[in-house]
Amino acid sequence: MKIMNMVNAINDALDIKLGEDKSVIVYGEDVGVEGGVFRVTEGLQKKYGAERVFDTPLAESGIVGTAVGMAVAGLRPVVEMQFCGFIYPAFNQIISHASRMRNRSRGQLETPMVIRMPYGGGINALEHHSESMEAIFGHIPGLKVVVPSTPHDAKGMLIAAIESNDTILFMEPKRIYRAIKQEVEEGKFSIPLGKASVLAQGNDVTVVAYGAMVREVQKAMLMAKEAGISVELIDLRSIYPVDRETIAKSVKKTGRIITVTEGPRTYGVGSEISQIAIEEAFLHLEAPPSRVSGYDVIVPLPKGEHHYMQDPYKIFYEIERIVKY
Amino acid sequence: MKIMNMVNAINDALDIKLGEDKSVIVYGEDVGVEGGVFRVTEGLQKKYGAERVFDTPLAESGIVGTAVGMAVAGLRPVVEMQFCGFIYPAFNQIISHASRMRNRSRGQLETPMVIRMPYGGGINALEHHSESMEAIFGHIPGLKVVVPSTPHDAKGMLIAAIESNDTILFMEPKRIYRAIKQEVEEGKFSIPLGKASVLAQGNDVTVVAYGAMVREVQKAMLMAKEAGISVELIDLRSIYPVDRETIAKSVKKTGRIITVTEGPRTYGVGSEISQIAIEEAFLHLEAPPSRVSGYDVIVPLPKGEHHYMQDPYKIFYEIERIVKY
Amino acid sequence: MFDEYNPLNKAMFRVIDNDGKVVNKKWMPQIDDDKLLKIYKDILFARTADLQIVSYQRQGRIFTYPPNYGQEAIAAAAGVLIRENDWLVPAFREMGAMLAKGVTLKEIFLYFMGYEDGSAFKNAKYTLPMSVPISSQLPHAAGIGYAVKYKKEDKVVIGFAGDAGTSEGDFHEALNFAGVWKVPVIFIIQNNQYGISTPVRMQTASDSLAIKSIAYGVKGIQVDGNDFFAMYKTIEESVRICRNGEGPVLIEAVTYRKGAHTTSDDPTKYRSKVEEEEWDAKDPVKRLRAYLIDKNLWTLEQEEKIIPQYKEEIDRQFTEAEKYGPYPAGDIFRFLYAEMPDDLREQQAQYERFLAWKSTKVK
Amino acid sequence: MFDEYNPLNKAMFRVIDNDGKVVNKKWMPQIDDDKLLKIYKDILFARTADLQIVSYQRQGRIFTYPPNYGQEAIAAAAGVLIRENDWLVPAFREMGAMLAKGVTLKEIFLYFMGYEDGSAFKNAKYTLPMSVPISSQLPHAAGIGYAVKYKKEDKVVIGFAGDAGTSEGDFHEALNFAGVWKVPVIFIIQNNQYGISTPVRMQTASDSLAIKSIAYGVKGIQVDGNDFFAMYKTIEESVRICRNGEGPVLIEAVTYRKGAHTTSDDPTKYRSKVEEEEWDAKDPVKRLRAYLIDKNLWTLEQEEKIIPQYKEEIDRQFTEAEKYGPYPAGDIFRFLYAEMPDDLREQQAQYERFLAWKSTKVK
Ligand SMILES: Cc1ncc(C[n+]2csc(CCOP(=O)(O)OP(=O)(O)O)c2C)c(N)n1
Ligand SMILES: Cc1ncc(C[n+]2csc(CCOP(=O)(O)OP(=O)(O)O)c2C)c(N)n1
Ligand SMILES: [Mg+2]
Ligand SMILES: [Mg+2]
Repeated sequence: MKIMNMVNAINDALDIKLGEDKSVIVYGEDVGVEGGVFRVTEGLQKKYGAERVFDTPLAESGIVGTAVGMAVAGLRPVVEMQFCGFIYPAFNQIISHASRMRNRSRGQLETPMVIRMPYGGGINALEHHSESMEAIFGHIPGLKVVVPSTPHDAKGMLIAAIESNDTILFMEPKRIYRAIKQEVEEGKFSIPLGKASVLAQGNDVTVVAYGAMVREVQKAMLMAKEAGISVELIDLRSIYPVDRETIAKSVKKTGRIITVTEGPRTYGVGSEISQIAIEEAFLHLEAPPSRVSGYDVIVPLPKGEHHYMQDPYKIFYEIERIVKY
Repeated sequence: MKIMNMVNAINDALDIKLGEDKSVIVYGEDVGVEGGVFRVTEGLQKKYGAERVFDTPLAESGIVGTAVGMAVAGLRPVVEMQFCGFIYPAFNQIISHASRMRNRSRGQLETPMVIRMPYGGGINALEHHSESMEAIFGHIPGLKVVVPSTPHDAKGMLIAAIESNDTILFMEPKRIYRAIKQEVEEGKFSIPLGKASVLAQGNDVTVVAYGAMVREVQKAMLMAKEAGISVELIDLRSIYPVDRETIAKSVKKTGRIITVTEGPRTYGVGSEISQIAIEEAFLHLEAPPSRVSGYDVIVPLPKGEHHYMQDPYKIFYEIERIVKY
Repeated sequence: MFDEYNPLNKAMFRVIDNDGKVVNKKWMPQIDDDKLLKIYKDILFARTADLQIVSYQRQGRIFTYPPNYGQEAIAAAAGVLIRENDWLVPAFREMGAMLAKGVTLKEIFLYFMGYEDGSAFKNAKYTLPMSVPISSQLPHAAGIGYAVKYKKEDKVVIGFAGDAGTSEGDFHEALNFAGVWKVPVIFIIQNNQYGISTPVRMQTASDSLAIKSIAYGVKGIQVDGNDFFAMYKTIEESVRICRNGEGPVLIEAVTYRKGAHTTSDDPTKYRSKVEEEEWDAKDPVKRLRAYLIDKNLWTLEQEEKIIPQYKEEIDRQFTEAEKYGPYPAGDIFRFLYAEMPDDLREQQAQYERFLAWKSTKVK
Repeated sequence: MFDEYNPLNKAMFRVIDNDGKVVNKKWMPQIDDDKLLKIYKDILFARTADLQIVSYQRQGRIFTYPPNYGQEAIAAAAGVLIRENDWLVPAFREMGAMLAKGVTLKEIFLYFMGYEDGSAFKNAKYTLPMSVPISSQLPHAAGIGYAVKYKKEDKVVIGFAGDAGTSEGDFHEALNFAGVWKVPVIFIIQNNQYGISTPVRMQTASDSLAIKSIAYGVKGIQVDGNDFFAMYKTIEESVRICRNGEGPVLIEAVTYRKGAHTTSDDPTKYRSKVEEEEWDAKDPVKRLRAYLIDKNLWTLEQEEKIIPQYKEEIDRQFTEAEKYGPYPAGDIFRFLYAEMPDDLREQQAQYERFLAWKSTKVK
């Protein structure tokens, strides 16, 4: 065991896979010499050489598009998008190829590739640096979208993502890149993608969250506890596929469910989780499945961001409302 | 009144706005000389000249990006994406600028522009020519997304879209471009964007649909009638914003709601409509809000497309299930 | 050759004239008579198949199809020179090259009949499916080029796009990455004068498409794409350059789409008879045929005899494809993921339950 | 000028040397002494402000900031030549041009303090906000150019991007559209040698960035961006070309980012002291100062006296900006749409209800 933050854990995962598998290639904007703007890839170019860990021209479609080519040709590219807000130029390559080549070729071709990117707000950033648009990626058939919420999960899930033969969008909650430190297993281990994890057992209400929101929910749970409310906390971990089973089991027990997300509300992740709850447990529901989310607005610049973000109070407010419903 | 199909009606709307407003500019791939691959812009270049109706280089980001510039500079560009499946190269311009310039500049700049595109399946097309990805566009703050289901609506809504100072994604259900003929008011009229319309009153279940799905629901309603089920049919018309009021009113009456869409299921439009129903009418619900949608797969090529599409039977199957729930 | 035909000099590389006479001995490629005859027959076969598909489409037996008619020399030359282990990254108008790689006519038929199975290419190694979103395949070619170089394989990559395809951002990014990475990729732009209805002069204000190579520091050349020998020589030389580690290369192959853009298109709306006739005179098959007849390697009689045989063979394969049978429901689900999500499996089960119910309603 | 400095000739256009001596009389622009002095003072002011912002950032008084340090001559020259009714389409490192257009320092401060209000530019006409997604602003410039041409306005558009920005598809599409449309747009690429940590030689294998103009059939030139006179002359000439209907123009302005990429960046990780010193010798302000001193238009004493005055003025505006006050909740909702959707209004109301509740919990 070793104390790590999420940046260390992701770096460790990359290091392990680069070390054991020559087909793993890490590239993107400033990931080489600089080690990434968040230092996630620090030291890897030095260790594995500029042929395996390198900087590219500033062109996201080019990065993802070439990764599709590399993957088809037998490599396992792990590419970085510098920020969530800069993945959009690559959207066509993601939706038209990275997520489809397998289906199109009836399984003859595969694209074992990972697109890593930091996402989410709360770091006082410039415009386009705080977005959480996981819902649109979750809607793309053929793609898997995952989000760790702890250093341990980040390491295990990234190793699983690199070893998967599917195309994985690996979203990193940059707000907690360094905010959480934890003991993380040394050496190689992997965490199966697609499975949620129940972080706290409770009876009154289920709260579903992921990424940086997990910690905010945990803070809200302290208030809830004081108010005598017992919360079951599910860390979704996988945006697509969604772990219906874990959600169903929990909501059948609690009869109430709230999803906490950072992205805009409408057509966001929250409504899908609610839909799953009503599909799986309609007759157990004692309150409407609900959501705490961003509003349908652009993430504000730092001075206004607190109006947009989910703080523990906002989460507790909704917990109380739903429990009293 | 004049008998028109949807292609005629859209052409008429463009003609009227080009005729009365010099700032309206129509462009895109093959919209000029050719009049568009679906002949929607036929005759307009001849009538208004190649300065106002013209072909561009094949580059969607360039098309939408230049439209942002034109709009900011006082024009009202109406650009065409040749198919739903080819809008993705423009995704960055849509999400980063077309939908944001107003907010970014605190209302000092506006982007009165319309992006038109045919969408949806059922026309035996090649890959990428049958997609319905409205949900991802509905999730973009600052954008409005609308879909007509009749020639009359298409004309009135497109005129409203061109006159709006917001950025509008105008999605045209190409499957019914020529399949429905209808009397359409001559001359200029407009239909307010953002309002759903109740196409049939009913008591047992609310069905929400839009675009080409409306007609499929109408067919299913004949089966429902035979089975003694009274369906209230809402044509959503606007994907964003969603007309919560109309949905709320209807579901409070019927206690049951089903959304029928063509796009992939997870994070699709259906779950949002369900969420609205539970937020607005939880205590009235007699069955779980439900959805008939595409599966989480790539729209199959023609020989497999019937496995994917919503046919009246699939809709009726769900109506019966929900009414018997 | 790339120096002599530097795109800045604005000279198009050609070897034979419109009558099949060699006008550029210096660069006439060395090809055995036998081999050349075989090539010609393959081109003839591809053209016959292409024309036949259009007529199948008219009969309602396949859906939309983008004809190769008039452009066959380009894909044919690539097809002859590409090796089994080289990579082919097609757009959608390169039948000759695909057949050469081992894609079967039947697969091509199946694809345009509406079966994804037609893109599985079970006999063609290192061949990507057709790519519909314009130029989006070019970054794949660059990425494959990186993999080839990284693995130190003795392979080249041939990637295709159309003239209008040079306007897309992905053309730019692919060429730029390939240039920076110095990968063994041959980018062939089939400049068939139109992107659907839009003439190439409305795509760009640059002097040529070949000249765009300068923006990426890569070798470029403009070639008469209707001159088989010029295409052959250019690709042969490009392959050599790539194997030498001096790639990538950008080839603008100047040609003409004699047919419609696709079977849904009507070219009379945007181009003139005069123009079409002008280009008829430059038809690639006609020119190669004239060369062969001149060299006494071929006769019109032979051609008249062989075409019906081809037609029969094509028809045989087509009818076989038509018997391919129904599309199993499971096939829309099973190929998306190496590890299929539970939820998708459940969606499939739901669909199967629905089908069972429906079968009780519809007889 | 564009002929003489055709990018194919690989000669960079410059007018003064590193010591401020005129080395290219032929192309020395005519600028009144008074005007020149005013220009120099504006550059000095902008540089002082820029350095000051970096120190405010160190004090935690603003968030991330991308310094202009070392590149000031480029935006300054554009600022002098752009007219009130011309359009400015900035990236994010063009403070001089923005100030010239009427953007206030206070707005710039507000923006980097985290208020969108800093992008409203209430006094600056025809000026777009800074654009963060690299090169995505260039298509806007082309589109504005179309509007200008369509409305037959006597205006030019000046659009900016960085060297790394030339790799994005949007650079390509914007230049290509502008070339086809022949619109009055001046694209200025500030080649400051790096995109964050990535040196320009890793962005592209082309001989220069200016040479990319050939791919679009537009005029192009490589200029010493640290030579104010060369930049002035180039833009002056470009404006003339554009007003003549002969645009667009692509200018590669060769410069160096003396500061960090942004205040979160540490350039020692990727570049050497030696390199930094080399470029110090070419500092644009130093060169213009040397020229002015040489011409007896300026003295070091004057400079020493004026800088503290500037600092004071900058600080005054900064402290004012710091008093800007809280960010009203309603502001996150109200500017998205001309017609605000009901649902969004309801979201705002929900938020206000929550705030009211919260105020009873948190004192
Ligand atoms: C991104 C994208 N936009 C639009 C289309 C629709 N489309 C199909 S082919 C075509 C023209 C392509 O022209 P060109 O690149 O010259 O190739 P050609 O068809 O002439 O072989 C267009 C616009 C598409 N397939 N992909
Ligand atoms: C589309 C996009 N990708 C990545 C980034 C992150 N980023 C911000 S500035 C920058 C480098 C830009 O370099 P250059 O274009 O040379 O401009 P400079 O910063 O040197 O002025 C990068 C990668 C971004 N802003 N937009
Ligand atoms: Mg073409
Ligand atoms: Mg730079």
